Amino acid sequence: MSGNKKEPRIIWEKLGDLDYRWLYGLSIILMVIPIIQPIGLPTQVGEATKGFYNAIVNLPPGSVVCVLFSGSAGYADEQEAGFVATWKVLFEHNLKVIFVSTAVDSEIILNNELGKMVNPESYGKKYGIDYVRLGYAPLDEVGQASFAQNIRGIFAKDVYGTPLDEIPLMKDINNYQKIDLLYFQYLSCTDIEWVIRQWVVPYGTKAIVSCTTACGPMAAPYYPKQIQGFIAGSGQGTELEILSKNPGRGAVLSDSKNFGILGLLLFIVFGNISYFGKKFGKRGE
Amino acid sequence: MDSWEVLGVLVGVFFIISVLSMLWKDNLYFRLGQQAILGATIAHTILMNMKNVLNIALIPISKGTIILIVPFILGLMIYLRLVPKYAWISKYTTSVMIGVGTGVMISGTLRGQIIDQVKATVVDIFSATNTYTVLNGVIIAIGTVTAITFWIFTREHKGVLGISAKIGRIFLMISLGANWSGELILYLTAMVGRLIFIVNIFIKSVLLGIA
Amino acid sequence: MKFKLNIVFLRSGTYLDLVLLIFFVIVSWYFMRKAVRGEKLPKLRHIPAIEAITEGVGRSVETQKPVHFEMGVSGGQLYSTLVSMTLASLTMLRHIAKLCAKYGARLIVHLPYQAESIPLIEATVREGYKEEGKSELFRLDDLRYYGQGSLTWDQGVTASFSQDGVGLNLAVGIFYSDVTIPLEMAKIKGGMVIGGTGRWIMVYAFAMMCDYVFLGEEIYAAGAIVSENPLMLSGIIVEEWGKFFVLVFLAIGFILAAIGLNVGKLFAL
Amino acid sequence: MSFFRYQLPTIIVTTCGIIMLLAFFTPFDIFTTIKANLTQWMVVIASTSIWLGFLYMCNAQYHMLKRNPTRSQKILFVTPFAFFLLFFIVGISFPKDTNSPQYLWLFNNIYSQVSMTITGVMFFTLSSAAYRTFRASSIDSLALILGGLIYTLRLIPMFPYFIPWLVPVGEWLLLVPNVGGGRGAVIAAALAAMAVGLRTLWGREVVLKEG
Repeated sequence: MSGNKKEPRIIWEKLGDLDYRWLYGLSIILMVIPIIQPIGLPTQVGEATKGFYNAIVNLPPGSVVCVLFSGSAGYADEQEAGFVATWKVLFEHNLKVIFVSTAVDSEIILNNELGKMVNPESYGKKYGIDYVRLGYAPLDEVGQASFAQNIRGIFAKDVYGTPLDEIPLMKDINNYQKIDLLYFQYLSCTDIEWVIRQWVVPYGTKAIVSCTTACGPMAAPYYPKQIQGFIAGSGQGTELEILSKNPGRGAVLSDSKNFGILGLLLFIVFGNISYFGKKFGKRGE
Repeated sequence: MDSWEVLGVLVGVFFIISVLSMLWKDNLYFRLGQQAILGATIAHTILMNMKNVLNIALIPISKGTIILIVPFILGLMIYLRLVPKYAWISKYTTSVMIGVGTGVMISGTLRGQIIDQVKATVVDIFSATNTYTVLNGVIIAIGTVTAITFWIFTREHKGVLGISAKIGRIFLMISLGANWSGELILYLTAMVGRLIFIVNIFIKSVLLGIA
Repeated sequence: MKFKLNIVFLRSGTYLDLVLLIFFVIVSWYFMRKAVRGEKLPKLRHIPAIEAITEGVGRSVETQKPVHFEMGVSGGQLYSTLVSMTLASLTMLRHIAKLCAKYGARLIVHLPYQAESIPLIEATVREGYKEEGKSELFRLDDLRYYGQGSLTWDQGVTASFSQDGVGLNLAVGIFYSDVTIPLEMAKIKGGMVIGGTGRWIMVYAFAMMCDYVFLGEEIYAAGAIVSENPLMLSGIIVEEWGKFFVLVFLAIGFILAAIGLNVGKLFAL
Repeated sequence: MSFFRYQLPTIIVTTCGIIMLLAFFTPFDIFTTIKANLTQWMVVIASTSIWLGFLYMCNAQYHMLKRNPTRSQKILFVTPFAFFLLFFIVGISFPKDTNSPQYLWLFNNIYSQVSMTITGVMFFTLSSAAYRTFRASSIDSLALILGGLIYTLRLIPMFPYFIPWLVPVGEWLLLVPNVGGGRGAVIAAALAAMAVGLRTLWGREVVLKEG
């Protein structure tokens, strides 16, 4: 009889003490299934994404948009859907775009994606007239403050070494006054305050931001009063893809995420069954 | 795909699997990948920083901004750490940095992390427009105050302080859970991204030749 | 109602900051003076993680595995708003170096990418060994550098765990997402894990992965406690007064708002 | 000698800190200019000192080989230097330096891939930590699970579609209790940082005292 009593307890203990590699393996398998066989679960477009999209499309043609880009190699999957869709929208709507990289990896990512994923030439855009790349500067809060006041103080030349005065697009632009919309992409959640403090509050510049999923909640309180819209992570990047009718890689990501989390949920249930099993098992003795 | 692209994919997959293999157990393949990345990253870091030195120090110095020679020399002084007899000289450099850092820290912290947070707590309640938002504001205020009391060190957590600290702990735990989930989803996306790369690019395009 | 104050030698919008700073300076001065005179300071609440560090070092000696110390891949920030955290983490490093010297455990320090902070870190470790009179135990090659970015740092630390084993893993400092891998790997490899950071957004990792945790601000208090220096301890009393001040400040804010003043503008002074 | 070794560094810390504070509090241009210069200096110093890390890496590698001179260790010893040279030489020898297609090939296929994989691996570490800790054993852990799971499910696209109330509840948890607890934590940490900062400016920070 005692054997019967002991047996369930061993199961409880096992359930709560499984090798983590089972969890890792199960998660990987679950993530791979939708990649091989896409399922196409539906996505709803949120308010903040609509605001983001409208802020761009409502600008009169020829308006100047400044893109402060801090893409990071480690977060490329999270960011790519969002910024690629945004750049496409920018070029589709005949806006003038100034690209600035604010993190070490960003310049390289910009170099890579602008041309491959989004090719300005295919939209009929010319470098120097419709868009310009200023290069990399570590624009933290202090940097952004001085950038807003005097662009040439930080970038005397563009990324190819041409002085800004010789670039048609940059001729009249040297500070916040000529920038109609600021698009800030950032990594650290509190960086959104830089835009609020250095652009929106002092100059009333219109701003949209994109960040990682984790930073979404920190951006939410600023919408719609201070910022016109925001995209948090690949989830909302997918929403923008749908909204702007530029399908990208966001959809597959969403499917695979749906499945990938299931393994963890199952294991958390295991853990709790084991915990309560042990607890009540002891009580029963 | 041209041959360079194919090679790129192969190299990428080699390193991705090397990193993932560390989850299975320690092995030579993982170590090899790790050592390769160590060299590559240090080279990348050095290249980016050398560019910085060139652009913001050496070129301006050569053009007449002589003052920038001071930080350049301060930077070189760091290397005296390697000479035991003069190691203390490197302290000058760190002293300048810590001095500047502390100044920046104090001026930034006062407003951003103390005054503004207190302000937001008050304003959240009194700028609220309906009962629901007022209630939310009150909950935030309770959370803030009780969480602060959790970090009181000079009194034992008993009585009113004990209850307050306990409530604070619950708020803090919810906050920790929420932070966990935000990051979890971010990492999940990254993992899915790599798997998409392996399945769609490596297996389908390179191995099976499907466009 | 409008609040307008014009003081010629002060930037507008910094008045409240100055009040707060002056308050801090006075309180700091008062308690530091008390500490220098050797007057008794209030007793501090118990933080379990501090004793756990000693226990962990003991365990490392028993199992003949090294102690690992991390301050974060970006933990050597000297000229940012996080400099205080770097200093707190150095205090902890000095403590662990002393303990390791005392009990004869090997200490491996995983350096942050900021090369400018290395002299300070090396000096701290050396000083810890020197204080215990065992300078000869210090090994320069146990300060390990990995370059910038969590990609190399996380792998490097994990490889160190595998190669040398891990008895105790102490992680105190400025952490971004880089910390989750070392904490979990140390745990999987059977080491004891203790740690904490002042960056609230990352505290969850410590709370979930550590055996003992310094929750948020506790790293500063712990740093002061382990230094056993009255001047450092007086800092905790200063914090405590700061908390009191903040609570009063909050109460005043509520009262002013309740009688109908525009608190948003008042706080912007 | 002792003055240069001990007192002068402290004086430098205090002076630099006070200058930064004056630049923050006073409207005089001179301090703002000094502050701007000092801030630029920091970047120069940091960039100049970057080779120091490389030297420490070499030292650690060398000793690792000396302690364990096996064949596999020899391969592991050579790998980082080989990759260092590869990145470094490619990074400086083509036109456009680190923006050359050759360097970008290396960067994208090695650096970026590993970087993203490491981010992905964090998903697994967070998962196993959650499996271990998400057990409803006390009110604290229940709060942790609640904060964690509800928001996680809200962020996964599928769940809000089937369970619509996840969206408002998830956002509420995040914007109300999370903000409350988080705000308390930020204020408390800021106060502690202030205490350390002032002690540093006062020249009383213990870790800065050694030589």
